[in-house]
Amino acid sequence: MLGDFAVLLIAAVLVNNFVLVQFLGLCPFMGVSNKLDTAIGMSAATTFVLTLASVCSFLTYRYLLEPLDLTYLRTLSFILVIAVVVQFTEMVVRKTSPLLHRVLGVYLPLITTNCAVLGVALLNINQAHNFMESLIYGLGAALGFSLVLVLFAAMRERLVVADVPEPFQGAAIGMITAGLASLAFMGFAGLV
Amino acid sequence: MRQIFDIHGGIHPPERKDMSNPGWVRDCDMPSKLILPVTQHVGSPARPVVEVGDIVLGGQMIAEAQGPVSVPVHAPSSGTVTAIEARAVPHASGLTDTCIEISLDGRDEWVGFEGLDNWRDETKAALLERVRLAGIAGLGGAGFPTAIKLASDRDGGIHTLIINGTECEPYITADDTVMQCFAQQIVEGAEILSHMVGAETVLLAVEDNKPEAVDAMRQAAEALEMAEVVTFPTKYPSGGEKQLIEILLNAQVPSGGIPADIGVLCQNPSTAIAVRDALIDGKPVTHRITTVTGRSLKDPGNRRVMLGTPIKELLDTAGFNADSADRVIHGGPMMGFAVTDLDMPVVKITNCVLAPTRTEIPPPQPQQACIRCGMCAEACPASLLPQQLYWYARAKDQEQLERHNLMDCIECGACAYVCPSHIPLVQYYRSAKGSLRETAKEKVRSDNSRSRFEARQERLEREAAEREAMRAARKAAAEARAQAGDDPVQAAIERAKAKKAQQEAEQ
Amino acid sequence: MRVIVSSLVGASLLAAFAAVGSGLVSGVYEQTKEPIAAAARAAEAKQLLEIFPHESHDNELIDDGFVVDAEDSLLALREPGTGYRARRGNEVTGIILPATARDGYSGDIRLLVGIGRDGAVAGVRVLSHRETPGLGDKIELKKSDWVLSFDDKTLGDPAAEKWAVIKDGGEFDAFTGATVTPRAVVAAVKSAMEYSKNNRSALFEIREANKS
Amino acid sequence: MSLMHVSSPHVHKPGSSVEQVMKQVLLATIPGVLVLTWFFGPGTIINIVFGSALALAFEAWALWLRAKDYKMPLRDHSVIVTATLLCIALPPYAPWWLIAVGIGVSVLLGKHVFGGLGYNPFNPAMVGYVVLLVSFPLQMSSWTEPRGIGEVPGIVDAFTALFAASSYDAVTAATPLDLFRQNSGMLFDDLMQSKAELTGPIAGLGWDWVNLAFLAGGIWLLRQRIFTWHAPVGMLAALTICAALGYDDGSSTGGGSVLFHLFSGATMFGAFFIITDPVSSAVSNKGRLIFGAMVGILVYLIRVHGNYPDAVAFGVLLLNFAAPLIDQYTQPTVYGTKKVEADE
Amino acid sequence: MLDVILGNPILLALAALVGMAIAFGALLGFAAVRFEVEGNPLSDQINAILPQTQCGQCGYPGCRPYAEAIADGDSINKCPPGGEDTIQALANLLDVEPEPLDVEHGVEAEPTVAYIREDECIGCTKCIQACPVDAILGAAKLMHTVIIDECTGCDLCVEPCPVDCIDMIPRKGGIQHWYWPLPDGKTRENLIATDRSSEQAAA
Amino acid sequence: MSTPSYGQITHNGLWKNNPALVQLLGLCPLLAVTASVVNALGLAIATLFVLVTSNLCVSLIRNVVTDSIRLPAFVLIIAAAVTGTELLMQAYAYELYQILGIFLPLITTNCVILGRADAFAAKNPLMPAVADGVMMGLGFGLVLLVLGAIRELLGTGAVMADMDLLLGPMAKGWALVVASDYTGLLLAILPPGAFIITGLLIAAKNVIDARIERANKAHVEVQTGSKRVRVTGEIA
Ligand SMILES: Cc1cc2nc3c(=O)[nH]c(=O)nc-3n(C[C@H](O)[C@H](O)[C@H](O)COP(=O)(O)O)c2cc1C
Ligand SMILES: Cc1cc2nc3c(=O)[nH]c(=O)nc-3n(C[C@H](O)[C@H](O)[C@H](O)COP(=O)(O)O)c2cc1C
Ligand SMILES: Cc1cc2nc3c(=O)[nH]c(=O)nc-3n(C[C@H](O)[C@H](O)[C@H](O)COP(=O)(O)O)c2cc1C
Ligand SMILES: Cc1cc2nc3c(=O)[nH]c(=O)nc-3n(C[C@H](O)[C@H](O)[C@H](O)CO)c2cc1C
Ligand code: SF4
Ligand code: SF4
Ligand code: SF4
Ligand code: SF4
Ligand code: FES
Repeated sequence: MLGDFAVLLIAAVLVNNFVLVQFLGLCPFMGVSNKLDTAIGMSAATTFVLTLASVCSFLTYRYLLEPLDLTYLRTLSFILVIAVVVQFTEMVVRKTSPLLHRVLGVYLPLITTNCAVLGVALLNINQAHNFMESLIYGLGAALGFSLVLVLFAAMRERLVVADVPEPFQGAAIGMITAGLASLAFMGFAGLV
Repeated sequence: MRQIFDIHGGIHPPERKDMSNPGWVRDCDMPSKLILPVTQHVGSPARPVVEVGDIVLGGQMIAEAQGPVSVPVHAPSSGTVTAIEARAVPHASGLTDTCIEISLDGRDEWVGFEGLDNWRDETKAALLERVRLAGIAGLGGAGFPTAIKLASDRDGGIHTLIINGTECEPYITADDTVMQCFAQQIVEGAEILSHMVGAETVLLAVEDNKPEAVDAMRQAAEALEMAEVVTFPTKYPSGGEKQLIEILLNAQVPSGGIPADIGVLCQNPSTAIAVRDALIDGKPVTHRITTVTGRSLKDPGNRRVMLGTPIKELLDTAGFNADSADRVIHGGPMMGFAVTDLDMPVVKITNCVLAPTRTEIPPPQPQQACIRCGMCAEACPASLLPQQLYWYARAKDQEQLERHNLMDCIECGACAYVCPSHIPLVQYYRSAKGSLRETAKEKVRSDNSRSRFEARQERLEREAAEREAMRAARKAAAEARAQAGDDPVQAAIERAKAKKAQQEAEQ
Repeated sequence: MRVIVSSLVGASLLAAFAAVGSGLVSGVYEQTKEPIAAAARAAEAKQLLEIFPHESHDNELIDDGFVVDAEDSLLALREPGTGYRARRGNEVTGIILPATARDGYSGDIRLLVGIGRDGAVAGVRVLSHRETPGLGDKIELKKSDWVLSFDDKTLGDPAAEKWAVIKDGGEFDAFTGATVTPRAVVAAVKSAMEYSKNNRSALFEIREANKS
Repeated sequence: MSLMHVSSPHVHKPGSSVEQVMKQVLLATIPGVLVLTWFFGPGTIINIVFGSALALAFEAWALWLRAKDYKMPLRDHSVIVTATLLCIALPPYAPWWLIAVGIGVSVLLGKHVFGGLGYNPFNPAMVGYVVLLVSFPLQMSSWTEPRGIGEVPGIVDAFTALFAASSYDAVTAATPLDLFRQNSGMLFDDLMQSKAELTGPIAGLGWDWVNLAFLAGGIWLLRQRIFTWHAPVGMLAALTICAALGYDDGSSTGGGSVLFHLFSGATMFGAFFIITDPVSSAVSNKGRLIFGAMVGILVYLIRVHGNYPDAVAFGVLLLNFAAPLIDQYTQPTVYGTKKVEADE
Repeated sequence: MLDVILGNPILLALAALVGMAIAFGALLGFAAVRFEVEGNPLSDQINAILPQTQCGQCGYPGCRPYAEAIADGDSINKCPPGGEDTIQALANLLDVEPEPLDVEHGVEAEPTVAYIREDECIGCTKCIQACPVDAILGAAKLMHTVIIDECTGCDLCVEPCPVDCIDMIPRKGGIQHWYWPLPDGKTRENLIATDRSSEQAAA
Repeated sequence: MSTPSYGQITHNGLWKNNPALVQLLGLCPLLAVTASVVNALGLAIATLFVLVTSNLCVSLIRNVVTDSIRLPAFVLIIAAAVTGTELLMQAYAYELYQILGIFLPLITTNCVILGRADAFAAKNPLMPAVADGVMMGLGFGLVLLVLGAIRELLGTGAVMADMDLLLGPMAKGWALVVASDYTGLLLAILPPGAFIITGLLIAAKNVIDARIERANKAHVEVQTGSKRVRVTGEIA
């Protein structure tokens, strides 16, 4: 049992990394990775929201949509749940940690539109996860996101001084770096 | 034998010390004029106390210390003050600074000195004052006012005095020479110094590549019981005081601290002699022993030089061939700076003037990108990561520079020496350190401005409120008078007061 | 007080949007319900129809499924799967069996194996696999027509020991540099054939009652 | 006389230059390349020559595009090291276009988009290698059989293989790691006996000698102080520990013996030539120890559980990605900071 | 009623989502009031970065107003006394891309201090009123002096002076303030080997 | 904020402020579904449709919503539009629907859409909002198509294979085989390839922009220091 959860977690963090393998959550990945500190803040926020959203949407699906036979409304209701969770988090963060709030700036509301969040909710349904699995999967997805975000941010701090050719400066070199990282993550294929 | 310890890193550049023939000193010819900068030390400039046209004697104070961290300047010979103006001074910047120019009369007349017969009977304060008045600033290269150093008393006091005869830089043999020729004076000076700070141990530290100096010091040290000569393997930069302390005592000066924090005082042999001369003979610092060396010279060697002698004249006495050199270095090849104007004078910190040929010290190679090979980190005596410091210096990332302890870099140049990419690393660090210091200063400044600005805003508001209150009061008084009641003025004032109090409360 | 007002305003506005949104969506849903169901069926039936084209039978393959449980080691299924029957009139003309090759280069290869009444392979299709793109993935019909080489093979022709890749002395081609994958698929198809032979009566002679 | 205004130090260690460092690395590959040639024929040497020429051309082109001086960087030999290391990792007798794509990717995508020498966060040779591996798995797994000099293809064959369209199919054979990876249900010892390719003294015919030769070259580099011991020792130690823990007396599902892991595939080559790439690895010694150890662990995990037969390249790229973060947390204790911490 | 809803899929969908929406809307409405924040503490952090020259070149009367404007989203490139360094620091704090200084607000210049030529000063006190940090000493009809350590170099006192006796002189300079510049690759000695163009320029 | 002209809107959407290449929004679908032209086209159409619908609706209601429920409300609108699109695609292009997988519902969270709703539609009248939706959608779709074409070509040596999935049987023969005997550069259609090729596209755009800028380097005179204010007010 515990072993299964571990496998699910490793699969979500490394083998099927949300960002580099599954292409989810790329916008914040590219947008909030210029500074290590910010990336760490964003990671924390996303981990919180992602795990919570994964569980909430599971509950909505299992106890509301399925019984009423309204599964076609899943996108609509998930996004509603997520938007509310995020908005609520945002308000709380703004009150309790203004710097984190300004630093995350546009990105806290954008966590709503971080497809990783809706993605994890939908994938939970697609893969027929139960409650615990949804929780673990959400957590794994978030940890995978956080891991690569933090690594990427540290790397971008280093790239700041690199003598990158003009046209590649900024987003382009970020994309290419992410590509090479994604190439490296292909090595995990088949691990679980 | 005392146990010695190793330091991290270090390098072994070719020494080339034989060239200047250690152990022999000659007097430098008397120059026609002297140029004496008012700042030859770390700290605030000395203030000239002579005027153009004044006639001065050797040993006469011509500029007085100004502020606590400062030392006076004395005339090294007799002559006339011919200018007090900005001249090129020995400084890495190559900039000019206030100097006093003295045209020598060649008679070399001196003021009389009054030594102390029994310095042991004096108070420490009196001794310190003498050291200060003698214009002594560290002669080992840093030029920090010695009196301040001797006065700084930390918890626990000073237990060990180290006389730093390491002289680990290539080429330089000034200290070697001083130790061979004036070993006895050094030990006397050490005795005085240890008396002043209350040290129980005196370590005379000499690198093992100076056997004659070791012998001379051993002999002289027999006169002082608490003194011991310690030798240790040659390696650059063992002579850095922090490194030396680790080698001798296996202790580290805390980051950002000074040796006194761990009960150690470190002085150059020449400084010790200067202290001795100041107390026993009453003589100020007016001359020093300087190594003049390099293949561009026909006759290199150690000279006893008057402070203020233009470097050009010093070089010329050693047979300088200007065509073969494309730089002249003040100090050693590792830490010295390139001289941009040969008219700049010899000062208290000038332990060496190096005039290499172009082939001897070739011009710097073009800089390549850092390949992060880590050789610099292997060489760094402070266990820093020079390649990261370099990276962040280029990025101007002050946060990371502080995190990577830039300020603990001693600018020894070991990293740049080994760097296969020929990166002028030390210049990056000096620049980054400069801007770090400046940022800190600006921070203080701007915090001050902010509070003053805000105080002023507050004051203006308060004044405006007061004016408003006054106006209201006058108006109320007028009204009251119009209504004609009893003692309307008093009532109006009461009302105004109440209003003002309320307004102040609101603020 | 402000809390209540704010809450009420929020609630009612959001509710209004939710009402409009869900109303519209369920309207569309009602309209597209049937086309979607049809499309989904068609998609599912497509692969089955590739194995047994329309002409060969008169039933709806997709409605004629039966459960194959995971016990049998020949099919090597990880969980119960669905097989299908093609029939003309009352006669079963062919079956489609699910099978899994567990010894592919990376992970399971899930197959559908169609077997005719005559005991010959009617067609093999790969449902899912994780073989290396560019090497093992040539078992997909989209990438190469290698899977068609099974067509019309029976357990006797080629002989049992020839049901192997050429490198192992059999008669099936392998891809250059990738022998493992075809080896696994050949073995899995062979096992499925054997399964079909062993259970021939149950698979091909079924009364109306057992259907579905 | 013009006086220079330069910062100290004024002297520089004689003979210390990037060019010198790179030359020594090239020299150190010689034993390994010779052993490869002994077992596989001149394919590798031809790859290296062809690859280096291409690499110089690509580098010059990239520098020209970027309006940089191209003389100095071409002379620093770093691109030849990249090409050599990539070509050693490629199967001998690879077709010319495979080498061209690999070198192009290494030099342009691995190195120059990031700014050239010293700025690339990923190991260029390994970028090239992995791109080839995922793009052309067929060509990349076509190693010839190690047969020993005399039986291997000759120079002419090698050139034919390079430029003729067909790859050198006739003699390709799975490498020991391939066979290990595909081992279905054989005990480890039986596996090691089962195929001619696997019956070398330690870990497969030829491969143990190849690894020993690279080990020798690596130790020479270590003695030349081109790098410190931390990364290689970290990697080999981690691999050893993992293999020892995972070894279950050679059952069919076990992880293979310690010696097998140490002396097969690219272990020694990776430990001494790849993970020691200064540019893309961690900077501090502590960091390099961690870097190496993590690569070792990943190599083991991917070899035993992953989809790819060998994993040095992936392990290195993954750790390249992690290196900047490792650097953030592995600063050495600076002079004078130890005491202070102890006090607090 | 319930039957009708349960029986009609469209109504059911409506009801379900509206129910959720009501609950969530209420929650958010509640939170909006409960977690309301006044002011923006971030402006303090921004203000700490601004140089406090109080010169008004940014278009705001002083540094704090500009700090507040930045916290509200104004662009970060309007402070000439701070120059590139301040922009960089702000960009770091706010994690935005640094932009070049907006020259419409002025250009970065050496820091200066005011110097009153005392023999020309008529003691009109106008400069005292103009100084944002009270750095000028003096009383009516008496000669005024600038406290150099307090002067921010804003030059606000220059214009009001009726006799033009105030000069702005460089604050830094001399060996006390000097430090090595970063090697820039421009001089031959610090040539960056990989720069073709600069080598040609030097040649 | 004044309403921009249609020319500006077009230039913004297609080039200057291109959602994919400049704003770096909507990256997930951009990278995930562009392994072939047909997938790219399918997603491009779906996104365009949703973008226009949502901009339209948001612009309509822009004066009604309060701040606290602004985001949930917008998101609801978008989600409704997406679900509608999803259902339609399911009904009429089922196979493509299956290929696009969860990236179809994920259009909901495509940051471009919410981004435009929030940044433009919520502040502008109906027609400009719709125009913005069209142009942003086209700009996004264009990048999708270019990326799809490049990746398909590099990866397989052909473009526009399987167009029938979207456009029906008539598109069956549209596949354009450029190099028949081609060992596909598989990297191009794998995840890393998506990142790298997008990076190269962005770089290419930068090169073009730099060219354009150099070409019309019209010198605008700016008056330095013209925006200064007095800090200490009027001097008496
Ligand atoms: C800015 C500065 C402040 C110093 N303050 C003190 C001090 O307060 N007390 C003291 O004994 N030495 C002080 N020193 C002197 C150092 O301890 C040291 O002896 C001097 O810098 C020369 O050493 P070096 O040549 O190794 O740099 C100071 C030096 C500097 C540069
Ligand atoms: C790298 C380095 C090497 C040094 N070498 C010597 C040396 O050989 N002899 C010496 O007296 N001071 C040397 N110093 C200066 C000492 O650290 C220290 O400042 C000096 O011994 C203090 O003595 P003073 O105040 O009498 O000059 C060196 C400093 C550094 C940073
Ligand atoms: C990265 C990589 C992926 C591979 N993928 C497969 C695969 O999917 N299917 C397969 O049969 N062989 C695959 N192989 C090849 C096997 O490792 C082995 O070399 C091959 O099956 C030996 O077959 P041969 O006898 O045809 O040369 C792959 C090899 C490598 C290096
Ligand atoms: C010890 C050592 C190992 C190296 N290993 C590699 C390597 O694995 N891959 C590579 O492309 N370059 C390698 N290089 C060469 C060089 O560092 C490389 O070209 C740079 O990464 C390019 O910026 C190595 C150089 C040295 C000194
Ligand atoms: S020695 Fe030079 S090239 Fe090597 S890491 Fe240090 S700075 Fe970089
Ligand atoms: S100059 Fe600084 S960084 Fe370089 S070796 Fe010396 S102490 Fe270390
Ligand atoms: S421009 Fe002047 S007033 Fe404005 S922030 Fe900068 S220093 Fe302060
Ligand atoms: S003295 Fe003049 S320049 Fe200095 S702060 Fe006051 S007003 Fe500004
Ligand atoms: S599209 Fe996925 S996070 Fe923006």
